[in-house]
Amino acid sequence: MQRWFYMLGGMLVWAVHFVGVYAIASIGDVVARADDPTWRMIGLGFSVLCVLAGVTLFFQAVRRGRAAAGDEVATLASLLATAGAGIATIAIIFQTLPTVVGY
Amino acid sequence: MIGCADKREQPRELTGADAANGLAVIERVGCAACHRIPGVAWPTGTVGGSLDGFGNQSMIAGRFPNQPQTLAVWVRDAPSMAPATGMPAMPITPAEARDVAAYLYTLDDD
Amino acid sequence: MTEPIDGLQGWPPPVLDPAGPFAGPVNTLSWALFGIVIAVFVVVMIALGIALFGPRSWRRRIGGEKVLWGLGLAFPVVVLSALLVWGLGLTAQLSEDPDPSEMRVRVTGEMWWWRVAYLDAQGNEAFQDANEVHIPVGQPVVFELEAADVIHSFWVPRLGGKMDMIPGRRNILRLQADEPGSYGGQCAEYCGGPHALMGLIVVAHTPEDFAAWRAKQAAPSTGLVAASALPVAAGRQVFQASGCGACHAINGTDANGQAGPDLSHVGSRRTLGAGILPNNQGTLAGWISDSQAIKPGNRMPAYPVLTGQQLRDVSAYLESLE
Amino acid sequence: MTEAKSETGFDPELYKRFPTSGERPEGELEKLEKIWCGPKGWEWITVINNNYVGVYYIGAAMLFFVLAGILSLLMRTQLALPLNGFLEQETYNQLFTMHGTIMMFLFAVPAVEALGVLLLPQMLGARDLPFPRLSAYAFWAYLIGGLAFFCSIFFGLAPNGGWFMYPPLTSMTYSPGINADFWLLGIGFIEISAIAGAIEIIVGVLKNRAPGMTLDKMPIFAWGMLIFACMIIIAFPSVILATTLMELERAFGWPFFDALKGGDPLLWQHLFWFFGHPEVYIIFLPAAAAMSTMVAAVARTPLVGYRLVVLAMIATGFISFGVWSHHMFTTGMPSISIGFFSSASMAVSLPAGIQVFAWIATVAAGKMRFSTPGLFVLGSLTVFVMGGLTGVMVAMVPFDWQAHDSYFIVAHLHYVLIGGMVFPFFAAIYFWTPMSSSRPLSERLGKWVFWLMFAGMHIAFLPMHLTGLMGMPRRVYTYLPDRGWEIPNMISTVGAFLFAVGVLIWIVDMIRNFRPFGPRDAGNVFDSGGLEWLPTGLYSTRSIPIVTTRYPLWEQPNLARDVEAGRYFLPDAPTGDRETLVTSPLNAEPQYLQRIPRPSGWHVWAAVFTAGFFLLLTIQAYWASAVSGVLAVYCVFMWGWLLDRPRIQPTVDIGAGIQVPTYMSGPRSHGWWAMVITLVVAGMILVMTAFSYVFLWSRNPLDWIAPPQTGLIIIATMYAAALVAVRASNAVLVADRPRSPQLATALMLGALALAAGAWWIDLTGWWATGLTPQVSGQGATVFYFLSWQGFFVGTSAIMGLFVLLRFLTGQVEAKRPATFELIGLYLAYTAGQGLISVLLTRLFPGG
Repeated sequence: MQRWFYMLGGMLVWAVHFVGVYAIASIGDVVARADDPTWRMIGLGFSVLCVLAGVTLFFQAVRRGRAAAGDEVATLASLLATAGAGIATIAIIFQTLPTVVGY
Repeated sequence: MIGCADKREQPRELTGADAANGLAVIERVGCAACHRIPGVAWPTGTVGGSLDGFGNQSMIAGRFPNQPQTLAVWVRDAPSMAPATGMPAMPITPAEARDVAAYLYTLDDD
Repeated sequence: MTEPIDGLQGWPPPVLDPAGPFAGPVNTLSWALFGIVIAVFVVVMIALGIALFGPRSWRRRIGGEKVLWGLGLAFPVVVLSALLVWGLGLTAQLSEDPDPSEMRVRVTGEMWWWRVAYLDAQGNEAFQDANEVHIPVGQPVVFELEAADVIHSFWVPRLGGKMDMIPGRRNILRLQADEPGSYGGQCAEYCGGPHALMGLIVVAHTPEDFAAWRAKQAAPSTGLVAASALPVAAGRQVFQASGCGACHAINGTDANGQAGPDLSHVGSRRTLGAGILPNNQGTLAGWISDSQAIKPGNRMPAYPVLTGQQLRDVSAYLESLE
Repeated sequence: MTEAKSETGFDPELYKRFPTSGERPEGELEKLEKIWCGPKGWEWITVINNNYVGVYYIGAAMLFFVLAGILSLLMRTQLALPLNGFLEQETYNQLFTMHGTIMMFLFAVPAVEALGVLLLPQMLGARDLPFPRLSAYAFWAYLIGGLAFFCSIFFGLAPNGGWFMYPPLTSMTYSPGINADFWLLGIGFIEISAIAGAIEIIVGVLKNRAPGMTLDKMPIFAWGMLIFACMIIIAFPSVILATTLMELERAFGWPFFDALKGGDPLLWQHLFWFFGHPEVYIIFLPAAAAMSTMVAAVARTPLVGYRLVVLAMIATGFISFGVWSHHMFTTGMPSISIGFFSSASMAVSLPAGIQVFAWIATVAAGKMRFSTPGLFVLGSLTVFVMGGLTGVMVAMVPFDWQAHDSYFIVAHLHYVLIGGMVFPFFAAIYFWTPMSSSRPLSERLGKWVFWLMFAGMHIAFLPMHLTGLMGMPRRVYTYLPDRGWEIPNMISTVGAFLFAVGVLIWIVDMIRNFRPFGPRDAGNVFDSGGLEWLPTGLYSTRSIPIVTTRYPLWEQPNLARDVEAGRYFLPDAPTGDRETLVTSPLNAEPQYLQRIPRPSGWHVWAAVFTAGFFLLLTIQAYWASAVSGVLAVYCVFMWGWLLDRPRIQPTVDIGAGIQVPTYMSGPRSHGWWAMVITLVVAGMILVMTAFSYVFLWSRNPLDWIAPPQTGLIIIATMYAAALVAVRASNAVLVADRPRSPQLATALMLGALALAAGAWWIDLTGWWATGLTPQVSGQGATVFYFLSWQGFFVGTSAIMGLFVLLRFLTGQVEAKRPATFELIGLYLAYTAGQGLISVLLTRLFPGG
């Protein structure tokens, strides 16, 4: 299980972020407006946290990738973890744009 | 009977009338809202009956001899000829009426 | 190609032939997108071509993982980021909140026609019309979009994007026409039965003409006043006797039905049956006597009972309501 | 996480004993053949061997492909001319609904699943998939249900609401006929068979790989199928819920989607598209994985960037769940929320880019052969890229406001689906048919098929982009003249017929290929590197090889010879029964020997009665359907009864003196995995229900009434107690004391009683508040929670009966706790689910 979490870490962060920003905007829409400044700032803050998490995972995976040389499954896992965290971070940044662009 | 006689004696031609333009007029004013008219895909109205094979009919609305001049008047202002008809006067010029008539005469069964 | 009765002309493609500030930027975006995607496609095809037929040295160059990182990942990231920023900015700009001073029209999607209500400054219905929306040029108009039965979608491509009409919701769409003229559209969300025959026209006037038109529409039709002439008066009788007023309203008479389109000024409309038939006494008569043959499934029953005379009278009466 | 070389304690040194030397004993092969003998006479119905079921499955899927294609030809004929009278309006509306539904649900998903069932065992070096009867059941349910669904069109009873069936158009008010119910019926079957297939595939890929086939050496196709199956597990529950809610609204007036009563039509759109968009990738991923396999084979070189491609598929699997609302850009959602989905739609094309360039790089690294599969691979690459690019266009919100629901979208989705699934699938058929029928398809005809389909495809769909920009909405049965729509529509029609000719030629070729006579000795036609090209019999490979590379046939010399000589694992059948090797998920180290069930009628009858149940329900023959339902349950019951068989010798020799157990329970066993996955499905349904509940609340919070004031504590405690009792029951059984069976059974039944009681108190509590399902969105969702929980209590009760009977027949023993464990898992989940729903419905939004 642990190994799977390691491999999918970045993607899981992405999922958390997606659900998070969507939920935050929706709550904002119920109590005020979806793009109400306060709620937008909350969403932005949350996004920043997720980006940081993604970056952290990325570098952690890079480090472990070096150690993993030899064991092929570990190498695969590290590549999935590294590139996964990378792509996830890009996707998270994409999904942060709506909270900042156009206001 | 008269109709038949006429049919034999004078061919149904309207000098200078343009059947093609007649069809355009028919589509523009929407005659098909009441009549099934070959060459008009839609609508296919039911009220006024089908004009399929109209060229061979001896009567207009079963009442008037089917002659070019008569028809040209009828398509434009039917009520003036038959006060009880359901067919209203249509917003077309006499020239357009002649074209329409010309088109209707192209509708033969054979 | 002759001018289609509802003004929805296929060429030039209405999406790429904008007539107002809510369509213009989208048109620009569209062309940019065409350019970009075609460019990208060409790049991919060239890469594939080299991979297939290129000289060995070139093939070796793209035959490794580097190309996945470069062309496969980095290149798209750059292009998409740029596009995304543009798209999001434009989205926000086009969906800005309307200014309270802007004119409001409430359009309700019904199976299978459009109820149009013009709102006064207080937001109350001033008067109703159907299947045609008249607007003044040069100013944004706010469309309050609602649905009476199922989901419909309001789309006038030359003026802007589409917006769904959803039961239980009121969606806001702002459109503006820069030039007088008629702009066609059609219901875009499948709404069952004759969804294909649910057309719509937006007619843009100069502000002066629009003011005049609005004044005229708000009042009972002049046709009524002058309704002493024989066929018209008789037609009015037929209209009442046949109970048309149960579904249709005519301002200035006791006909006040709300189920069907308001007929107060039906004579002045460009089309019948929601943008599908030219509007004249003949087509009116045809529609009244058997609309089912023209638009299968529509909610108006056929009236075969009317005699020719009655049919002509009632159509003359309605035609007179300008 | 450990970097240890071994995952299970199995010593990799043992692999060095293979290939064994010396001759295998006489009659061993004959014994194997006898055990795995093919069907005789009527047995072809009860057959479960994937070599047969897989072929049936693909055949059925292609049948639906052709049928739906014929419908599209009728539609294209109608649209060839403006105001054409070829089809009635109502007929046309039914046709496009059927075309979309059949293509998506009865062709695409089953087709790729079929490919998995047919290929995976061979590719993984397994004798068969772990639950062969389940695949067979899924197939029969799908075939019977699908055909019944299709026949509705001959009676004018076919659904007419479009393949995504938006309410309120599909509500009882606007679709009073049973047409819409037929749609729900058709979907019901594909839901069942898709989930069943997914379970089969996940467990098969993770547990039934040949020894040594680590995650890093797994065939790329297996990776694709694994991710595909996981996506089904996450996505399908949403549509299961949606269809159930719609049927509840139609049948009993629970107003989930009725805006007048506190429902919301958009709830349907959210639920449907949360399934519906991932669906596109669900069918794309296996096809893409097949592409990756075939590209490598036809270019005669290993796939470039194997690990990156795996990553790309995983990333697609995740991100595709963040794009569902890009079908809803015009519903008036707040622009910021729209933005999230627009961004995700952009992000999801990143992995696609990696995929495409991996294929191009592979082609460059090797030397392409322009065989028919090669052509289809290249064709689909081209078409898919075009579809992907228009996908980027419609991901741009302002452009989508114009393109949405126009013919531009029709063009886009056909490019994506034909390029992303249909062409790869045809490539796969041309590529793997020789493996299955030992006879290659005709290259000459194949080239015709490809070029006709390729040309027809572009001629039909390229103009549609323009037609859409010209203002033509989709789903119109006709259009007015004078709009210039005539020309592009006529061209599209011509293209559609060209495409059809291509398919026709393909059909001829297939008939030629499966003719019962003539030579059958194709061998490894495309000289591919995968295990599926080893010489096989109905028992799959003679012995199960050790895999040391990604392309064993290319890189492991003499593999075929040694495998056929039985020099690897399991050259015989030590338990004298159908068996396969179960290995560990990461490193594929041998764990135990799984005994695979033999053919039997129960699963077929179960399928028949399941189908009968839904069908009769649809035509409102309630009593008959109830009977059929009971019979279905009985068949499943009997089927389950035969599974947990007494264990014979505890361990057996699987070759070279390596001993493994013949029985396994707990997290290592395949049954445990299957149950857990099933419960994940149930859990997802619970999550989506919670979403619906909160969503409807957010629509009009003020109309919601306060929950029952009392009972929460007692209900919660009872559910908690049930959880404890279940754990205790399992513990007691494995403790293996004299009275263990009695005590364990008692505890299990006690847990059942507690859960049932808690549910009853909850139900009556709500009833007392005067809230009924029909009055409001709150009532509908709350009572849906209760019904869903009731369903679990009911099934638990059936299992309770099962447990009791096992006990009375003395089949409850510590030596084989599997059945008990699985039922325990199920009961525990039931209690947990009850706990969650009672807390949610009573504490949120609260008084």
